[in-house]
Amino acid sequence: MVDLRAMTALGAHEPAVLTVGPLTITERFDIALASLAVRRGQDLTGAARAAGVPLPGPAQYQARAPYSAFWVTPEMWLVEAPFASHEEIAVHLKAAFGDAASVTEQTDAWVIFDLTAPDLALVLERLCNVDFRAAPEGYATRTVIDHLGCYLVKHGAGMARVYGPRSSAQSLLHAVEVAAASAL
Amino acid sequence: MIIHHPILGPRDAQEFVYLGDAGLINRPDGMTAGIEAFHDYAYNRDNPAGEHRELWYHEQGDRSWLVVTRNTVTHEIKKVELARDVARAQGRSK
Amino acid sequence: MSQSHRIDGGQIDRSKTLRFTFDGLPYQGHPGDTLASALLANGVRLMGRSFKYHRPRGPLSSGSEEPNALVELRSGGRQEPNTRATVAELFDGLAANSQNRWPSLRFDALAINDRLNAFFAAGFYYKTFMWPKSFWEKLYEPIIRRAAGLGSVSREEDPDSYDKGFLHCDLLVIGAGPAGLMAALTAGRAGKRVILADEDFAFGGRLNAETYAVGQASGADWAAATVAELSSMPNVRLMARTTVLGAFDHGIYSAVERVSDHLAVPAVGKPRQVLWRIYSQRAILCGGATERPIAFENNDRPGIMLAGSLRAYANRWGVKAGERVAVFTNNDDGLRTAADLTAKGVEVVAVIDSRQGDEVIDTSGRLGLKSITVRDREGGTREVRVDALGVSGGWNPNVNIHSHHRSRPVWDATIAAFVPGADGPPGLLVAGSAAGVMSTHGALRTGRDAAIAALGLTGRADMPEAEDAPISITPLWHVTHGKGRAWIDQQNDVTVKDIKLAEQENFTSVEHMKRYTTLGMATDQGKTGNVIGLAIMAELTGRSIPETGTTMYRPPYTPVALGALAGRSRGKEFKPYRLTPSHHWAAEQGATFVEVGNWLRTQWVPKAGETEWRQSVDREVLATRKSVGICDVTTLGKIDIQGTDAGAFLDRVYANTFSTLPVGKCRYGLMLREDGIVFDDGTTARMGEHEYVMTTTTANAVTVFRHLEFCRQCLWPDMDVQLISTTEAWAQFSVAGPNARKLLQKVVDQDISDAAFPYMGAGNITVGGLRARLFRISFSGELAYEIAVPTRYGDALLRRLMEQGAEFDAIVYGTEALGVMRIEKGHVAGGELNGQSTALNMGLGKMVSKKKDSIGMVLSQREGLTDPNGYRLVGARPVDPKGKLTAGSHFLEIGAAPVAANDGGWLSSKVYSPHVGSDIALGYLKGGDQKIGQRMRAVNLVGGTETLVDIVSPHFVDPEGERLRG
Amino acid sequence: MRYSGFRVIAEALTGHKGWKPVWRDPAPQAEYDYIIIGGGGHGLATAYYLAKEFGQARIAVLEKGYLGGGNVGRNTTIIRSNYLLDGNEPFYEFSLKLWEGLEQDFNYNAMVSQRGIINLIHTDAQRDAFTRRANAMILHGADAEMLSREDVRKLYPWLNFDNARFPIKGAIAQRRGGTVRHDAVAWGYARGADMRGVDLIQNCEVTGMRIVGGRIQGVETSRGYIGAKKVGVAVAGSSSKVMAHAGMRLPIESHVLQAFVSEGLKPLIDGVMTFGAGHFYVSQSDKGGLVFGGDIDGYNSYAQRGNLPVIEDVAEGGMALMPAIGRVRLLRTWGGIMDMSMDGSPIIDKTHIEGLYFNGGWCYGGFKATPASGWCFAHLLANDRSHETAKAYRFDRFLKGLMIDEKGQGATPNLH
Repeated sequence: MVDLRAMTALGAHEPAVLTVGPLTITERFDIALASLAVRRGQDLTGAARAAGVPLPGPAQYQARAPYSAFWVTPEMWLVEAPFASHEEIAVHLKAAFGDAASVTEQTDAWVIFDLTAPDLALVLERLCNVDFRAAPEGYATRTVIDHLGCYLVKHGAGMARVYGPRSSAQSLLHAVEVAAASAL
Repeated sequence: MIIHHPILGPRDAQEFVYLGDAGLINRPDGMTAGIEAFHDYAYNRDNPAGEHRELWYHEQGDRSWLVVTRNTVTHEIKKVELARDVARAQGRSK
Repeated sequence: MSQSHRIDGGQIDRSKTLRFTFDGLPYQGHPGDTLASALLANGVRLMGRSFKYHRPRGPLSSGSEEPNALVELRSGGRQEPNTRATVAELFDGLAANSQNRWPSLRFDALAINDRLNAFFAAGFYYKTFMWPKSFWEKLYEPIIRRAAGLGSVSREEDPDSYDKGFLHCDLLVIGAGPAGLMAALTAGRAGKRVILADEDFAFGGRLNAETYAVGQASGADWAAATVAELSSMPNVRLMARTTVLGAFDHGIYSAVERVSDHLAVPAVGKPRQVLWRIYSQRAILCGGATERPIAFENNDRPGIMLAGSLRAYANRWGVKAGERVAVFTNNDDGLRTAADLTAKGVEVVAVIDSRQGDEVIDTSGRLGLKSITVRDREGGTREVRVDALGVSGGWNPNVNIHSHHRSRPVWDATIAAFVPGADGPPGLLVAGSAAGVMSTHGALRTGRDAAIAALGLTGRADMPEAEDAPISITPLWHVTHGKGRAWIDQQNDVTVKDIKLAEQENFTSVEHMKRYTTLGMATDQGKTGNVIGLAIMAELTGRSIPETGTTMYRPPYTPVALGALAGRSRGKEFKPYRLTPSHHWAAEQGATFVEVGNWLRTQWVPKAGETEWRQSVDREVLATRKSVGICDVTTLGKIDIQGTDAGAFLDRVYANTFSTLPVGKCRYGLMLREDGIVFDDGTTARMGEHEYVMTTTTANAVTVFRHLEFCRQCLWPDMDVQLISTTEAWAQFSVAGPNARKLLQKVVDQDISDAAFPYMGAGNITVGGLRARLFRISFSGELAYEIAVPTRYGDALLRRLMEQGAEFDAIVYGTEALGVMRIEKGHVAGGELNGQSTALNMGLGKMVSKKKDSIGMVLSQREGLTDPNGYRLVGARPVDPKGKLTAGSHFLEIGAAPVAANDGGWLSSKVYSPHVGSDIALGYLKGGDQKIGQRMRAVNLVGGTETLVDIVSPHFVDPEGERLRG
Repeated sequence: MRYSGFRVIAEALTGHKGWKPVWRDPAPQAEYDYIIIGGGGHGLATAYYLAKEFGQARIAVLEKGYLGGGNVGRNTTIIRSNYLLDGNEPFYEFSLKLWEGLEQDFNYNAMVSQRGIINLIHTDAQRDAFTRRANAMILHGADAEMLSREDVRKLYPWLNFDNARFPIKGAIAQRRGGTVRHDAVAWGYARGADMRGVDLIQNCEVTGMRIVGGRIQGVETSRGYIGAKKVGVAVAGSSSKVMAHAGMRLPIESHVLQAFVSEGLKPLIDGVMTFGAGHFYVSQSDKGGLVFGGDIDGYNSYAQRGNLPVIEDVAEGGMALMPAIGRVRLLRTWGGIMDMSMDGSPIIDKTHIEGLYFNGGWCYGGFKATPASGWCFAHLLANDRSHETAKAYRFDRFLKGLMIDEKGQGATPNLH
């Protein structure tokens, strides 16, 4: 087993949980990520079904066990699974899809924050141009938060998961905290 | 501006990066075309005051290159296509 | 001072008293007051000085169109110049000062300009101050600059924060007067998402300033009831203190919400203002109308006001502007003012109606109105003692936002004003007086109908009864009797005479008139004066008003704080930080960091006793070349390229060939732009049959990825290639130096002997069971590897390497040492990859394969880019080892004069090389490849230094590359 | 009529009765020796120098709107000659020298004010690049200095020195740079040209070109056909539109550049300053407004208006550099059409059509070039040879690979 000690994107050894008024920011350090892209002329549906990997349509997130996924670009998804069981998520997916797909490890490319608040929309409207109120549950989109390209997935009126560039984790967190204090 | 992405619907143009005239799709073949052809391809533009087919890249979105038909006087957008579809329709392949 | 001019009624909360000061004197007002209404209530009329003549001025209006009553609000970092007293909401402890006057508001030395006004005619400065030549900067201009300007900036940082946000709705209603309220009510009741924004702190618009009824209630009460109903609707967002600034393309509107300007200081964590970007395919402009004055001699004295504002102060704020009041009007609306004031018990001593042939032809009172001179229809004149005069020249619809897409408003003779024209912003309708519909009934009706039309609603919402008086106006722009100055633009001191002079000098185009006289260029953007000016120009030129036309309306509708436009992006938050995996370790070591794009990289890591940065850098270089050094190179762009056509794809985007690269090897790649200039470089490894990992420079990571997507989607759409960035996914360290292999072997699980892992090898390995990648590449010229692990383990790997490297005295080196070693080795980087250089310039011409098509291959062969005497990369070394070099110096032949004709090239990068023992540099030299061994001068004219240099090969260490293959 | 302080006083005492029209409004004649299309700064300067310096006559300037209504009336008024490349620097230095004597030359106070320009430095790489530039400027006879962080602090102690994301490390300065009252430049040239018999014809749009056997005969206009021996086109953002009448495609795209002015303030900024870590440059007008700008919107446009992202980006740069302007208010924004060329440098050249000459591709640097552009274009029109300082501004430089790319961005106009 790996004997190197992991460090979170915020530079700690344990993921952060912070609150700003009614908003709770939970750093998710327990999610493994990989990109899954269709190779030309291939059809992944069979293998996906077999492996339990959802392949949702544009702007959608779909949860299954052990895999969940959201659409990022035509013929490409970001697939996530529990880190504990799938630290080697790319290996798992390669095994499942073989040469039909291109798979790339993405776990540490992102810092992931779960944002929860009764009226989360009031915070998000200060951060990005997503129409969070109108968006359906499971809406997944790329957006910009304070100059940072992020993915945002709506898990409910009061819950969103934000995937930001790992190296900018502190700047992203700061933006969320300031906006929350300002808005709530 | 708002660009109606063929897959994602209306998106703020701020999410996109602009390249220019969609003619940039029509790159000559370097093994057959010469400097003159590439010079015209790389440097000369119609630059119309009116309808303009142009390339936008959804960098802060789904990374699709789009061909947007936009009026350069009114900024009205008439049509938005995936650049890949346009390229294929123009006979580009590998 | 008591509130001597306070009268009954109004929408102020008399139960609370607010204390404030103006020019240091204490006054009192009530919640609901503006600074202007409170000062007027205290009998203060004089609030400012004009721009050019420094004429004493009081408020002309009661709204955001105010040209005169500008003050400096607050102090220190919060000092806010040019604040309109007419819209500044009163708060307890407010402190304001008058501006653009010296020594005091009552006695302003520069009022001398007013006496000398004959010399200050429009554009006089274009005709003089030209001699002697040198006097402009030295004498004339400094005087002008000191005299000009309005308020002042404290130069202290604004301590308040600003925020931004994004809103979405079905209907944006701009303005909450009768039309706006009715529009919002109609759409709100239909269940649509509505945003109702108004610049005022109280909704209702003119309803708050008028006395007539709407339905059974007073207009103000109807407004209050309507607001109550709207605020009960979850689908309606009411935004008071929110000015819509402009209409941008495709239903995007910008608005600023003044969250805290009515407070002494913002609450903790709360912003002063929020800039909103509102997305709405449908919007209704219900911005109302602005009354305009009539130009007559000395029509600018404190106490002379727009009639509707005089009425507003009485009805909304319970303030009488004077004890003895007169009204001068060319339309029925002016008569309302007389009626309302009389009803309030204010003495109205004269109503001068130009439609009866009566006119006001002059006034008196230096610091405030004392009397007016009236000329009656028979031509007789009389002086009337008054201390307030209401003037009404008619009302101009606020067409501004509707014209932000350059739509030209059209002239409506029935109301003698411009109304919104065709081709306004798509999706933007106009209702109420903004559309030229001046009655309350008309406003309610058009507001409702606009909402129905905009949203395609069915059925008619019911509507309260209200007055529907027709417009009766006979235009009068300026009074022709009287020889003195009649003001049009009160802030910039543009008078009728200036318009006449502009016409006389043939500045007759409305744009020429504006620019020559500065009409409408003041902080009010001519909201009250422009139409009068162009009407007079029309008169003078014999053109009609529509023929004369208007100038362009542009955002913002009213001036907006720059802080709000910047939002949170200021100070250290101007741009986000990117931190490397080794950041925390380096910070512990007291490393110095440097900004590289948004990255913060370790520049060097000082050791105890090192007092000067060069000591640290030299040590890092020598230690690496002697044993082993470690550098965080995570910032280099990494792009995962997969697919059955990945190799062919790389052959197209790189000038050299990659399809032939064996699996498990990497190769240096040179990427050109289509114009044949070098775009980027880096090593790309083949990790599998259909799997490559490309590295880019830190600076070009994003643009290279964008370019690859362009090639993939637009040029070769059927190639089987998939791309994704992995820059952040891997923590990557360079391990360089003679002991690099020994150190790494202690850390990795596989055999990495030269046989097992030769030069330019690449592969997946493990580190204590952890998946990792190893590349045997060198940027320093030493035996070197780059090892990568998942980012979360980067910090631990570095600590492991340092601990295992102790026996080799391993060190971490920063970007400075990295730069030194790459220059010693002659690798091109930022200074050479300048977007102006070809592969040939860099001595890499042979890398551009002509056997295959690749981006930039053809155009790189243009004659201008293949000149044998063109720039070539060379090394330069001072003849005297103690000699100093400066990057940016130019090469000159010995004895050549320092003129452009002799310019041989320049030093692109320079470092001190502890290895060579002197400064060394890379540079581009014309025909440089033939000049190796020559001596030249490296001249730094701007620094006044020059150094004799030997032109040498750019490879200062191990030119044969034995070390890195060792 | 000659302008002077004495004249101003005399007129003031006699009620300003004597001021004459600054230019006539002549009807177009049937034919001219020279027709200049475009009554902006460059066109008016061209006509002025053609008449004054090159002794030519029978000259007309055709303007589709009002004189000086293009970018000369819609810019941030900066003059400088701080260029890097051999193709550019001699030209811009020639222009700066012309600015220095302009007002006396055309007897109009355009308020040429050499209050200096500094470009701030935030990285070592920038310092190296600016040092190379400063040396190139000096080699070409221009003035340049390198300032330290402390030098900059002395000039503007209230800039963000202590809490900056990208700290100020110094600056390159050109003391002879500065600002000019932009409208007055157009009016001064117009007046000077009119006084020398040039017909300035407003509201006269060119709708076509008459070309026979590869030679220009004249132009069709909204006011009828006008014959000409030589036609010079100087229409900036409309270059592609007008040259299309001659069937030409240009290495040019038209883009919108927004600019901004704040409310009037007492003196705050003496010279011109550019931020090196964001898109922001600023000066303060004599009236007191901060005049500032940033990057172009970045998409082809003829709309003369821009959008929000650039407005916000510019404000962010301004606040990052000058934290004290948070409460200063933006008064007005505007947009001009820039003729963005493929290498960021202009074209002053003949065309393949005999008698048809082109001047354009000024990107957003056209204002400072106005005098030299006019002079060099007049030189080309009169002598059929390029002026010494404008030799590099040829059409065929792209075909030959002789680009003049100051920014190193290649054939991507919106990045120049």
